[in-house]
Amino acid sequence: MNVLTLKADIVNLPVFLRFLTQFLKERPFSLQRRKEIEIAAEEAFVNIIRYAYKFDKPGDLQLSFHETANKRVEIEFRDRGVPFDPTSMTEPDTELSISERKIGGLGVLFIRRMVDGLSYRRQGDQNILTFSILMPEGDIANTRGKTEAS
Amino acid sequence: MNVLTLKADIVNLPVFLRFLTQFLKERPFSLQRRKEIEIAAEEAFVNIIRYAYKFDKPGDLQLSFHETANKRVEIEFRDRGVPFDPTSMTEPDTELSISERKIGGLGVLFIRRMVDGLSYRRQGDQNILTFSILMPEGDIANTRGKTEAS
Amino acid sequence: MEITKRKEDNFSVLSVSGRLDAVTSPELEKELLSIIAEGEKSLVLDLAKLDYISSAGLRAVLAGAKKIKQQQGTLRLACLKGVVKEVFEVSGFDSIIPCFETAESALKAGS
Amino acid sequence: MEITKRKEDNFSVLSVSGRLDAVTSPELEKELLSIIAEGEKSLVLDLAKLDYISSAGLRAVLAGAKKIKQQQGTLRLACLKGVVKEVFEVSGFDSIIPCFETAESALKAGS
Ligand SMILES: Nc1ncnc2c1ncn2[C@@H]1O[C@H](COP(=O)(O)OP(=O)(O)O)[C@@H](O)[C@H]1O
Ligand SMILES: Nc1ncnc2c1ncn2[C@@H]1O[C@H](COP(=O)(O)OP(=O)(O)O)[C@@H](O)[C@H]1O
Repeated sequence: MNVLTLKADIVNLPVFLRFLTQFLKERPFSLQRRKEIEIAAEEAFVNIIRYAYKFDKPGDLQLSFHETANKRVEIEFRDRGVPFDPTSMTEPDTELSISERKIGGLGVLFIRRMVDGLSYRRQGDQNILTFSILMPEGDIANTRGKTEAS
Repeated sequence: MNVLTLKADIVNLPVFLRFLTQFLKERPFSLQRRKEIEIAAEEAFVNIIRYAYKFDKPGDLQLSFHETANKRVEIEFRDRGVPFDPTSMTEPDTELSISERKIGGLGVLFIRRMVDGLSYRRQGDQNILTFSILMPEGDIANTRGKTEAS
Repeated sequence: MEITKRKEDNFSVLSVSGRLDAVTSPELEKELLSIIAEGEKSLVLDLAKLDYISSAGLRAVLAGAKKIKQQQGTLRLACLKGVVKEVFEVSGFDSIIPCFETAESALKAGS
Repeated sequence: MEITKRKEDNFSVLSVSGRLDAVTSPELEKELLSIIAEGEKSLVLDLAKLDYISSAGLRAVLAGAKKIKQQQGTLRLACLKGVVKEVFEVSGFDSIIPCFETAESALKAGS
């Protein structure tokens, strides 16, 4: 399991997303699927910055990347912000007109729609949110472990 | 400070080097300088895998990336392997003939030559090796924080 | 993210390429609101070359759509595809902002 | 890392492109040792397109140079540049293995 620990700051969004993209590229995900996962990951990351550490000075955000034995990848987000369980939220009404429609509420919706499994637990002072994503069949073994030009 | 924690396994060398390259690309290093730093980093990484955890099962390797206030970047390697201080090694004789020349001893030499400062300390059960690298003058502010295609 | 603008018929057509994420989207929102503040009433957003959009990008588009509506103008979307199309569908934005297959059809459609 | 081979005069010329690091170098070492085991006595390593080399890469080159020397053959290097040249200089390998500016001059040089 590879773990990336970053300050919960928007300047680190590209650092995280590039790392994630690289992790996904080493596995047989399509470009479309990679982008879907990236969207969900961005929403979770941005919410931690925006809400979890709203009342605190920005803390750390710990991101883990893991391939399970049963052909899934798991991406785990850990923060020490206010307790928040996105799996228990009600979804926004996506059928309102343009003037009624409020800006917002879509981040959690996208997370739910884009991943195959979502679980939350609180452990001590940590929020632990885990994306579970099915790996498609396919063999890109020859791109694994390949190093790249500087 | 961004921290990457990886299993000390050669399959993670590309993961580390890509992350490092990205970190360096966001700062005004030339391609030549980036490659020199990458070489030093590879040598340190490989030595930890090969020697630090020689008698143990492969442990973690913690890599920190940090920009200091005085225009340096620091790359720190932490492991829990056998104590080893590369700053106190004697350099290999680089003037021997082809048959006398032994294969090896170059990793630590490259580390020393390629970085601007090298420091080692032992803390508890950890080896902490720190590269210090001068940042060149230059402004690539407009490439900072830029996000990249999937 | 890059925005290019052109005038066609009575419309301003904005082509957005690259990525609309939490880092880049505020720039689009600013651009949209400033064009509308200058009096533009007919806008087409051509997203043919947009590779990626998150809720931050939708937020920028919706902010523009709301603003122009207040001034009795219209904003139309063109060329949604791939994950961009999916994001508009999941959010339901594709049914509150008129979407067209091509920039041409967006320009030619009656109001 | 990619190796392409050609025969020229009495030499086998191996062009190595990409990266020679701890992951890719064992492949070059294997290739060199197998060519030498097949009886090749005259080798040129053309490194014009090599972007990166670490001590693992040098190890592969030195292993080849030692092996061919045992069989009274020669290994020559061509086209060291940038960080590749620097690595050969720092290690002193540039003075124990003959280096040439171009693959041609490596082929034409007397033994
Ligand atoms: N990590 C978090 N910590 C605390 N509250 C959160 C977190 N993520 C989301 N929320 C709450 O859930 C709401 C919905 O979030 P989201 O769906 O991303 O939409 P938006 O951010 O646009 O409101 C937020 O407004 C916030 O109140
Ligand atoms: N992280 C480490 N832990 C323990 N011993 C090490 C470590 N790094 C290097 N060494 C020792 O220093 C020696 C020189 O290392 P190096 O210069 O990289 O050359 P090589 O690996 O080719 O021998 C190694 O052979 C090993 O004995």
